[in-house]
Amino acid sequence: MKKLINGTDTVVADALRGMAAAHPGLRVDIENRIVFRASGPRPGKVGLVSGGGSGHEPLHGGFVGYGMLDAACPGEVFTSPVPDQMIEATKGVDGGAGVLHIVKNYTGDVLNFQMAAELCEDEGVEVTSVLINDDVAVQDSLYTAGRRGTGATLFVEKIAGALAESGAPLSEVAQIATDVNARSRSFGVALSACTVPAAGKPTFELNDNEIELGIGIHGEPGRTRAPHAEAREIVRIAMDAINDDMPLSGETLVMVNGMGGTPLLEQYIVFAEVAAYLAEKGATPARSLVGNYVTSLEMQGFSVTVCRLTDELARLWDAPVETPGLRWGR
Amino acid sequence: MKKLINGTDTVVADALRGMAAAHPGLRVDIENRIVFRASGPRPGKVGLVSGGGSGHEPLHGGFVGYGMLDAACPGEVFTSPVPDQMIEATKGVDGGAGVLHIVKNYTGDVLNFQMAAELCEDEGVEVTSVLINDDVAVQDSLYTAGRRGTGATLFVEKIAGALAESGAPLSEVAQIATDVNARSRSFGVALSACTVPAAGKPTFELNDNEIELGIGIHGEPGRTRAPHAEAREIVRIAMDAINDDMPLSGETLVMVNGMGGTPLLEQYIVFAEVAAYLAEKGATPARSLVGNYVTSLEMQGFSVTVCRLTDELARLWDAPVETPGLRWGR
Amino acid sequence: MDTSFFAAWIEEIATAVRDQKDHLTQLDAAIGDADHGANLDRGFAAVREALAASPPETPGALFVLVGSTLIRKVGGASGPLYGTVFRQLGKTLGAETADVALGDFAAALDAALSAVQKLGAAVEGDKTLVDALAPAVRALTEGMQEGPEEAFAAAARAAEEGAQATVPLQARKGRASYLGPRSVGHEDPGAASTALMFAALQAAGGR
Amino acid sequence: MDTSFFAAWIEEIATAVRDQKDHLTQLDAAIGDADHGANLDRGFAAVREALAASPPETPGALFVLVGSTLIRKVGGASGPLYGTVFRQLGKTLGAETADVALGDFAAALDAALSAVQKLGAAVEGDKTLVDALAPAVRALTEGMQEGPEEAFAAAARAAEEGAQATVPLQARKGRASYLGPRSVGHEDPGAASTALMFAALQAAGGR
Ligand SMILES: Nc1ncnc2c1ncn2[C@@H]1O[C@H](COP(=O)(O)OP(=O)(O)O)[C@@H](O)[C@H]1O
Ligand SMILES: Nc1ncnc2c1ncn2[C@@H]1O[C@H](COP(=O)(O)OP(=O)(O)O)[C@@H](O)[C@H]1O
Ligand SMILES: [Mg+2]
Ligand SMILES: [Mg+2]
Ligand SMILES: [Mg+2]
Ligand SMILES: [Mg+2]
Repeated sequence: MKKLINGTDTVVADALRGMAAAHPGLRVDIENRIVFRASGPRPGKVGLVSGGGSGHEPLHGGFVGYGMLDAACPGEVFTSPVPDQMIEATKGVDGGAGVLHIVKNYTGDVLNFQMAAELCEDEGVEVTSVLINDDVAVQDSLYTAGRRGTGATLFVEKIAGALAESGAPLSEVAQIATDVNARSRSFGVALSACTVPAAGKPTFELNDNEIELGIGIHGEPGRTRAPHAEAREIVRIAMDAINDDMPLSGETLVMVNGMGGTPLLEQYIVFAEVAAYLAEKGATPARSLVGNYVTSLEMQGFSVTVCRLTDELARLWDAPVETPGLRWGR
Repeated sequence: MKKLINGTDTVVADALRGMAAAHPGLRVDIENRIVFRASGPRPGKVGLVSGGGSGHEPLHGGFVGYGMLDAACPGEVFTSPVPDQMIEATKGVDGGAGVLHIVKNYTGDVLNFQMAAELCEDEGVEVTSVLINDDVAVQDSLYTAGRRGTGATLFVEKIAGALAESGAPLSEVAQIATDVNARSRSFGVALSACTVPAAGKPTFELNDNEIELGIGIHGEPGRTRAPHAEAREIVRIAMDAINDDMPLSGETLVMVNGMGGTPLLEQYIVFAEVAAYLAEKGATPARSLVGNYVTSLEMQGFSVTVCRLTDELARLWDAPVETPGLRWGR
Repeated sequence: MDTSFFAAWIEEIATAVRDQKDHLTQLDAAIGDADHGANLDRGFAAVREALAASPPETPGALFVLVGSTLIRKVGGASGPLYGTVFRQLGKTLGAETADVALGDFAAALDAALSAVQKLGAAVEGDKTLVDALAPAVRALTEGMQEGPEEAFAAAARAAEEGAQATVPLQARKGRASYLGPRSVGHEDPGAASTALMFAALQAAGGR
Repeated sequence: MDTSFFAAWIEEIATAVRDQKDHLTQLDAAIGDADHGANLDRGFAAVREALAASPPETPGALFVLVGSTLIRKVGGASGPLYGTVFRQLGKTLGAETADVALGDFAAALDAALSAVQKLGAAVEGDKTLVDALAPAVRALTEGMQEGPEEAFAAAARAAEEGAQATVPLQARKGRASYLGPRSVGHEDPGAASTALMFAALQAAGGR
């Protein structure tokens, strides 16, 4: 394992020191592992808190700032944070209008956020949680833990964040978060595994001519292994999985997301194929992102996330945002 | 070699299709391989043209837009573009105030841009070229091709771009570009090699406990091979090399740049050490970037670039910019 | 069984987790996200510190502290789940009782099993730690009349068998369920760590 | 030597470049950026097309077209450098001459050498294509009196020896110079491709 770290125990704390030094717009509580907006809570604004394991950067800490999150709780690498962090974050961002927890659907995230929410309610902070589960690679049935939350998390954080910024009440902010999630689907592909620092070796081994289809964002193997193929074919597999689950049409918000080790050059090649696929279906990438947004350490691969837009969602997507990972309009 | 491509011959064209589909603010001439601003040249504004081999994304195409470049010419992977592209780009962005060529110091880039500039002058377009050579890993002497241009290219494109946007004449824009380059230094480190698609295998092999110090951005080996060490120690080697060449003090603009395969998590760890080093020297990272900006395909590693700021440079850095790779203020 | 007995158990667990950390992580790498060993090791290291900082007076207080510490320090799925197991154990035993009868311990373990099943909604056969915990609780309850040593040995055996029996199962809960049929053929890391906890109980009881 | 002779030479080069593409790229991987083979192959494929599209009437026109095409299609350092070699060759021969005497060819090659040295500022010993080109031009000039076959063979030998002689050198020009002393022990890719071009000349002459 070759990583730019000082030791496997200090990975998250050291990275938070870096975030603190790089971003004056953030207040990073390194001790308690919380990334806040430096400006503090705004009275009357719904607070947005998210969090999850580290290793997905810029998610979530990189999306704290005007128009998106109010705080993020980073856990250990690929390990959901603990309730203490979430409670501290929730109390720290409460401007009196309640707090939305944006929770990716993983057993650990769900259980820890659930415990935190209960304790926050006990302390008089109103909390609503929204569960993100956009990954079509997982069957949503009684026989699984349900669909994972992946790329749609960013869409929800951006769009719900914009609505919260406008002063909307918690119920509306939660509703739009739920809507965005419901209108979004993702599918991920890995060309290589990644190595959790504390584990010291890759989570799986792939031959030179194999890829993993239907991966999540925790370095886990996918649903199936397949022969490596042209970008065009791989994209078709991913997009078919999405389209089968949610027929694509009209204006969409599309993200081609690098998993951490994929050159932007290749991500653009993937995006070209995604755009061609959408055109085939009579859909358009009316808004788009190409880059590393929801990563799995240094994994090579990509995920594609599509959200069927409405005028309101497009307007909220376009609204100003000022975070380390996403910025426009200010 | 496992890459998200359709074939080694179509890498650059396919990626340009993706850029065209993703960025309505760009006009991508796929046939001639030029990325323009969609808005076209602005009369009276100095045009900025850069270019170089592909594989360094978002450099340069991702820095085309308001406040930065007017056009970029991508060559084949790691191969400088040809004069035809540069001529076409130069004529296409000329608003009557002349055009600045921002050229990274590599024999290929220099020779091709030189031929292009001569032909442009023949056709009546005033061209000034500025050479970027910030890489302290290379001895600048009669016995080398001179220092390479790396991370400072982004600083030059941003700052000269901001000045050009304000309507400054070509001589001033060229002068500030020269100044920024003169005040900037870089050093790069690789943890792994990368694979040029057409070559099919990595440019070098590193053992599990080795790193390359003083690499450029073309997948080439560095000046020396060293044992892998803690991030803190590696950063010290890089920063010492910079500080020995240009003693650090005062306000600086700092970029910790991922080479393409390094997780942002690790880049922040590196940035934390860079900030600590600067503090030791009585310098501050008054402005900073952490992320993948000037990459070498999927190489693992980083480079650090430092520019000693003046008030004017800071002001121009802060000026609005709207490109796929760098955006703020609008 | 008094506080120091249970403290010795927890100490045995902490040691075993440290020893088996890489093994547990590798099990998790195969069908999860390669952190189970690191998670539990971080948790039990914190538990050790917490117990040393303010040694609890009763078994009930001890288990509540262990459980809360796991919840506060582990994260992931196993933090709340194992946290709940120990907290429920403590809550059922109560903060007052200084000496715990074997029957009361078995009943408290059963309550802990129910609590973790309520929280995680897993049933036996879902390929989770429940597959080791449930048979262990049953074996301990059944083996009670033969005394603690026998009962603990039976529980340890049952937990280990339960863990092994997860190998051919397809996961229906937790991260491994994402793999669908590919989860078959691997031991569940949480079941493995539960087995290790009952082996530690047997070791503590054999002293 | 007429246009078709030189067209055959260029064809030999294109074939040899295609065959040696990976080899040239691997030489470049060791001390450069792993694109020299791909660069030249792209260039000579374009040259083939250009020659087929509008076959030049004279050797001079042919070489100018070859050179311009390389400049327009190759990029990198080798594009302008080799482009200049062939363009200068063509310009020196002139657009009119239909049949080129060996002496005129040698003189034109010498002019091409000067042009590429002027452009790239490399001298012999800098570990560049000049280290193969310069001795080849000398050998060809010296071997002239023994006729083209002998002269070409001598040039090919000299170019190959020049290329081999780059192995122990430390690079002072081009990308390999960044490596400092680590460039020692590797053959320069540009020198290798120049050697291949003179081997192609010998082959064309031997037909
Ligand atoms: N719903 C559940 N009920 C009971 N146990 C579960 C459940 N989900 C997961 N587990 C257990 O948790 C273990 C994984 O723990 P760990 O790796 O620490 O957390 P994470 O899955 O969040 O990375 C699994 O092996 C399984 O035994
Ligand atoms: N200044 C120069 N003068 C002559 N030849 C040079 C010079 N610089 C580089 N070369 C030649 O160019 C070759 C590299 O060509 P190529 O790999 O195609 O271009 P690049 O270095 O731009 O990737 C070197 O091996 C060397 O022979
Ligand atoms: Mg985990
Ligand atoms: Mg090159
Ligand atoms: Mg796990
Ligand atoms: Mg090269």
